Amino acid sequence: MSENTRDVAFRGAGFSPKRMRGIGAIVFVVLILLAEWGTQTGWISALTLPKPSDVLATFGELYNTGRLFDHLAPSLTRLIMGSLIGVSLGIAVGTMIGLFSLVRAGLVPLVAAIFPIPKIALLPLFVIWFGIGEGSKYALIALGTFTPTVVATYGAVDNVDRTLIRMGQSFGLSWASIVRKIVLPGAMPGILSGLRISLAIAIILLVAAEMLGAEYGIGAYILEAGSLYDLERLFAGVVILSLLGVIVSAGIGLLERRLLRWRT
Amino acid sequence: MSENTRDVAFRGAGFSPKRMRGIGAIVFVVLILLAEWGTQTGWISALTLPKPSDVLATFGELYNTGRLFDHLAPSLTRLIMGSLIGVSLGIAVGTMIGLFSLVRAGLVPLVAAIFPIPKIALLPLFVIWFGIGEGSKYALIALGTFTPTVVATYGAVDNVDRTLIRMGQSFGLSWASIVRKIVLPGAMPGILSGLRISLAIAIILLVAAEMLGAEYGIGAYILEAGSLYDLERLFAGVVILSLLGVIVSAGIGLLERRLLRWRT
Amino acid sequence: MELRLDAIAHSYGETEVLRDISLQIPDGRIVCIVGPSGCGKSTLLRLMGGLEQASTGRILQVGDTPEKCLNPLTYVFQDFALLPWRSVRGNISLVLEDHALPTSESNGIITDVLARTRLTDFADALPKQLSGGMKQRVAIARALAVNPAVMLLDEPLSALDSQTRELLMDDLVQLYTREPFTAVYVTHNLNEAVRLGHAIVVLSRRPGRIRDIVEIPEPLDSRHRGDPALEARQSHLWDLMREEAQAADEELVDV
Amino acid sequence: MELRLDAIAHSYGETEVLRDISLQIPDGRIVCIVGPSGCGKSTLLRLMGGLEQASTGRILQVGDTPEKCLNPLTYVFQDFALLPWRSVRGNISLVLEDHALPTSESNGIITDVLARTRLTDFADALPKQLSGGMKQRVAIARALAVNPAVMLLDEPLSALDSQTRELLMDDLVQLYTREPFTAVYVTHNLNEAVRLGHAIVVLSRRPGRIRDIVEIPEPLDSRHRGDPALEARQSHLWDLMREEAQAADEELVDV
Amino acid sequence: NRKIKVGALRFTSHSGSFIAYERGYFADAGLDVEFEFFQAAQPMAVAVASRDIDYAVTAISGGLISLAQKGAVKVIGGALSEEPGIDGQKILASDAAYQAGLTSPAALDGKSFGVTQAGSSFHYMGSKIAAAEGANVSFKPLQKVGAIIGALKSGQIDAWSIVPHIAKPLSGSGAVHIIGNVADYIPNYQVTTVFTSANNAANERDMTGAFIGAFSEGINDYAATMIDKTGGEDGMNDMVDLIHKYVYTDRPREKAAPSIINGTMRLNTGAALNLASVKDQLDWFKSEDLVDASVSMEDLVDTSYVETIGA
Ligand SMILES: Nc1ncnc2c1ncn2[C@@H]1O[C@H](COP(=O)(O)OP(=O)(O)OP(=O)(O)O)[C@@H](O)[C@H]1O
Ligand SMILES: Nc1ncnc2c1ncn2[C@@H]1O[C@H](COP(=O)(O)OP(=O)(O)OP(=O)(O)O)[C@@H](O)[C@H]1O
Ligand SMILES: [Mg+2]
Ligand SMILES: [Mg+2]
Repeated sequence: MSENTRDVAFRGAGFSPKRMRGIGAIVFVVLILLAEWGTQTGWISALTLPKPSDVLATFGELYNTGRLFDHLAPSLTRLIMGSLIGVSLGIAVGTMIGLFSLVRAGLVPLVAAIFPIPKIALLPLFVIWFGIGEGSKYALIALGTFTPTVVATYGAVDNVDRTLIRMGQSFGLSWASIVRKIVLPGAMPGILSGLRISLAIAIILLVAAEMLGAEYGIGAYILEAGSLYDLERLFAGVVILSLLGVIVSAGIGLLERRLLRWRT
Repeated sequence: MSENTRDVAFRGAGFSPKRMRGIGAIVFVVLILLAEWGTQTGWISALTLPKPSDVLATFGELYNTGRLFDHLAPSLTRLIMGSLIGVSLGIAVGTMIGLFSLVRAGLVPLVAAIFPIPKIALLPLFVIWFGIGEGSKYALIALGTFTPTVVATYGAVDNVDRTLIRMGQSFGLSWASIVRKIVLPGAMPGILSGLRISLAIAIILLVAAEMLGAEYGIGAYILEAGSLYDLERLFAGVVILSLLGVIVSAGIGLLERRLLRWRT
Repeated sequence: MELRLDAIAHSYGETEVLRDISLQIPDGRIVCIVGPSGCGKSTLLRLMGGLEQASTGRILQVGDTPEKCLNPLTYVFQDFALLPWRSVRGNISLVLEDHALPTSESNGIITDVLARTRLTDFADALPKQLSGGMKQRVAIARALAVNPAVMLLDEPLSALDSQTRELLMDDLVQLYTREPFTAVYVTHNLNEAVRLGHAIVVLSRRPGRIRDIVEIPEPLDSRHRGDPALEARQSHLWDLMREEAQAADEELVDV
Repeated sequence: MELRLDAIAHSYGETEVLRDISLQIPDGRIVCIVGPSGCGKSTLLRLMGGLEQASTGRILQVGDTPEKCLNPLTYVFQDFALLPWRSVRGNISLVLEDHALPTSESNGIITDVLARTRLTDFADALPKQLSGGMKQRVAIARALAVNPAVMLLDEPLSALDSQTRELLMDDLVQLYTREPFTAVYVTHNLNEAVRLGHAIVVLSRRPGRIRDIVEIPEPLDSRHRGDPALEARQSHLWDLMREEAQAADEELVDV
Repeated sequence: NRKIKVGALRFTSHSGSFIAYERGYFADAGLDVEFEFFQAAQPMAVAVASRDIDYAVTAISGGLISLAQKGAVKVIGGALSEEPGIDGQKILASDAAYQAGLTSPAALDGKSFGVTQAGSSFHYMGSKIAAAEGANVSFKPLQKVGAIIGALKSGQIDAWSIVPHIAKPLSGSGAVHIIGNVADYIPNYQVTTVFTSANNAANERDMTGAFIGAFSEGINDYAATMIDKTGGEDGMNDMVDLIHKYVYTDRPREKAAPSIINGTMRLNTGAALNLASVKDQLDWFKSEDLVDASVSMEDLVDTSYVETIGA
């Protein structure tokens, strides 16, 4: 055995994402500065992008005149009411589908057929069905959040650990107890991650909903800005929606951390 | 010990969904018959719902005059081109995010901010950026499919079993081999189920895309029907989109069964 | 109470899993069931507890259930089957809640079973904070809480590492010694079988039939690790099963 | 080739996992490492194979690697780590593909290792079709394919049922007897340790330190189930560890 | 007083209702009016059909005719008209097309023309102009006025037609050129009409009559002040103030005034309805297969409320 001695080489690097704070913010700042510089120098035409500083100014004006809240309040109400209806119906129907084979056989194809229907296509009908008031806006957002919630919920119910259910049965727990104490809490993680998608869809549908004769609302504001080709306001509105989306998503993250503390 | 003898009672029933074929079809038929009866008797007004038989007639006419294909062909092209661009870019970016911490830190917040922006709000901009030709339609569908694909892809890469990667490293496999032979195949199930969502979104966005100066296309057909309040055509168009969605979803199911035969 | 299996057979569709099983589980004794993988041990246990219905044959419970028995046939599962969102105490109270006991009584039961399984200090821990051995102790405490007539244990120690398994075997022996219970104990592990079983039922490969029943007269608390008599029995059992275990291992799974 | 560990210590952030480990893995011998849960056994093995870097201390490989050795330090993992989308053959060829061997040579290697692990008939099966024991045999075949200088086995039999474990222990002994290899074998199972180890390193609870090294001079192929001498050693080891195992089991996990 | 809902767009062309409301004509007629504002004309027709609103003013579109055929709505009067001598809707060309020779509608052949939707008033105008010039024009549905403006400015469509208060500022920027007047092609074009639900028209004759009466008073005031300038500068300023409460509310008075004044067009006295123009529009919709061929003028119009002209 020749004395041929080496250190063992390290080969386990990489493939483990590390958190790097601040990079995200830097990317945003750089993009915005680039846009500012481009629009200032005319390298980006005024038709293509508004000046970020102008968007900020518009935003400031919106805030100072109090019109921000005139627009935010009805939009948030619509968002909350619509998704409350859609999500709660969706969870109810999804749970039924998860629990009863008959309901599953009857409704799953129906939901699958409704899912890919673009809700904007139905706007004229919604006016007739639900009027031009808040009803049709709630209905549109509710319909949009209903189908993904149903799909997420019954998937979550299907994924509840069968051995836990079997355990419940083996201890003679009643059907209602099993559903309430085992199935629903077990489905909660799946339902919450479905909620994340549903609420993102709700925000997207807000604009469509406010096509239906809304005077106030972020969607209406964006639509008006779009029809006037007022890019500053358009972007201000889009930024608001985007922030709304980020906030909602963070909110669900918080909810998950609270409700699902039991998860490893 | 008194001779108190009983059979052990069965208590393991339920909670295992059974397939019931045909119920779905029955539900559809019943709903359609109900609508037909309601509209025929006037119990449902002509403003609320078209007669299903009239919708069928419209559909037949569309087929017989060959206009069905005039509308389907451009729509399918847009769907395919747009989602091809969006999905392939999305998989590329998603994989990069999954592999490189720096890319992740820089792009994840950006994607999170873009995700909730309603694409319809950006229509006026898309006209400027990509013109009213096919470009803007591809771009809209591409943007709509891009973000969910990115999110699904990097989630899938994150979920690739780390012990498999560690195994690859322990056998001294090159970085490229690990990515190509372990990470990408391992991420495939997640990517495919993301594709399911992306393509559903693509179909939904078709209508929005064809708002932009499209003369032909299912979306354009639906929009025209909507603006003329021609419910028969509106429903015929919606049924086509819904079928398209079901077909695409079945296609992905097939793809999954083929590509993921190795899954238990 | 004792259990009697009378000419039990069971199939899943085309797959015959169990064939002509007649067996008696006497009161106050632990019957171990061993057999190669996939021979139907878990299925047999599910049949005994009423979680599944046998294709043919009858399963009878003979005699009275003990006083205050809330669930005569009670399982302990291989993967613990604890609700991850409930604390140790909550997991135990789960099986009492449907019985409308006075709060003081159910609290008394919980305190008692926690003490018997030495879990008192962990009453408020969540399952994710516990090691595998502790989790199984919680599952055992939960089973004791309903004061079962017969315990049905499906490889209760298989998910544990061998050191913890050793510790839990001692715990089970101790529990039995203090207050004998009736149990059916399914396992792959011959060492567990000879340490814990009054009788060991050896099943053949699928379709499972009874190949042999080995009685071990020594009382549980006088059996020890490395006792040559036990070792001899274990080797005998292994000789009985070795070939079938190998064949079972090399079978391709149809998926 | 042999491995030398020189005053190894390792911490994850605040958690000190290993402390002052100096150890030698002699050529051609199997060294078992036992210790209570969470004491750092797997970490130590990862350090030896270069998958992780020790906080302090050095790990040296001394001497030449055998001829045609493609990967001197090769792992066998507890959970097999087979690519589920590749057949048995594909899983083995995976580790050869990066080495640009002529096709005939790599085919030769694959055929050889499949034969040595008695898997020839299963070359085209997918992992999902195989039982746990078969999967681990594939993983062993894959490790043999690169002709390692040192095999690093992390509880290779822990995921298997005890009957299959018994069968695979025999297989490992047979492989070693035909062609001795160098190995570090981490396990919880004292029975495995006394059956397969030339030396058994006993670690303390976390932070893991070496408590004792037990040498077993009997050649592997003359050790048998239930051999009283082995049983005595096993009981000795268990006495060494029992308390610590219990303490480790009762530790709450911080999550 | 009877409560009714009136649909309106925040356009100068809807001033008739605003004036009638502000000056109390509705209240005098026993109507308690509540305005419901819309972003586009199309949903207003549907809202009338769904009985969410009682009366509205908008252009005749395919959707309106379709709803009339289903027995849901009726046209009961006229509002905005093209009138020779008053600045009316303009025909626009993009700068690129203009430079390439589209300097008059005569050069429209082979060009693209922006419309919001098939069956919109833009579609009607473009089609009539093209027919008059014998040109073959492709129509690009772009849904929103904003999208059309964007497309026109960037030269992606060649031509469009629009009311003067939008056309003039656009041409001022140089990106777009005015190449003609709609009135030259469609004389006496009845641009917008007053309509209500068929039920109101048939069964609520008193209320509908009262509405039309008060509405025409508002229109008359508007025409007198803004077109015939009977009130002089002051009258006009008062009127602009009144209208500014509803239109361009987000701009200061000074900036809004020119737009309001520029937007002045003829609103028919007494809400008279130009039946000839309506019939021409209906026939065009039928000929384009946008509406069912069986729709009749009787389905669409109830002539019992206002004076009809042109027939
Ligand atoms: N619900 C089921 N449907 C169809 N086949 C089943 C079902 N449950 C079990 N089987 C099949 O029945 C056979 C026996 O299963 P069972 O789980 O009872 O075996 P086992 O002896 O417990 O095996 P192991 O030792 O692996 O736990 C197996 O071949 C299994 O594939
Ligand atoms: N990547 C890591 N980051 C932080 N802590 C870790 C990491 N890996 C392991 N640990 C901690 O280090 C300690 C030792 O872990 P290790 O897996 O080496 O123990 P082990 O002896 O193999 O345990 P077991 O017997 O359960 O396999 C444990 O407390 C574990 O929680
Ligand atoms: Mg089993
Ligand atoms: Mg370990």
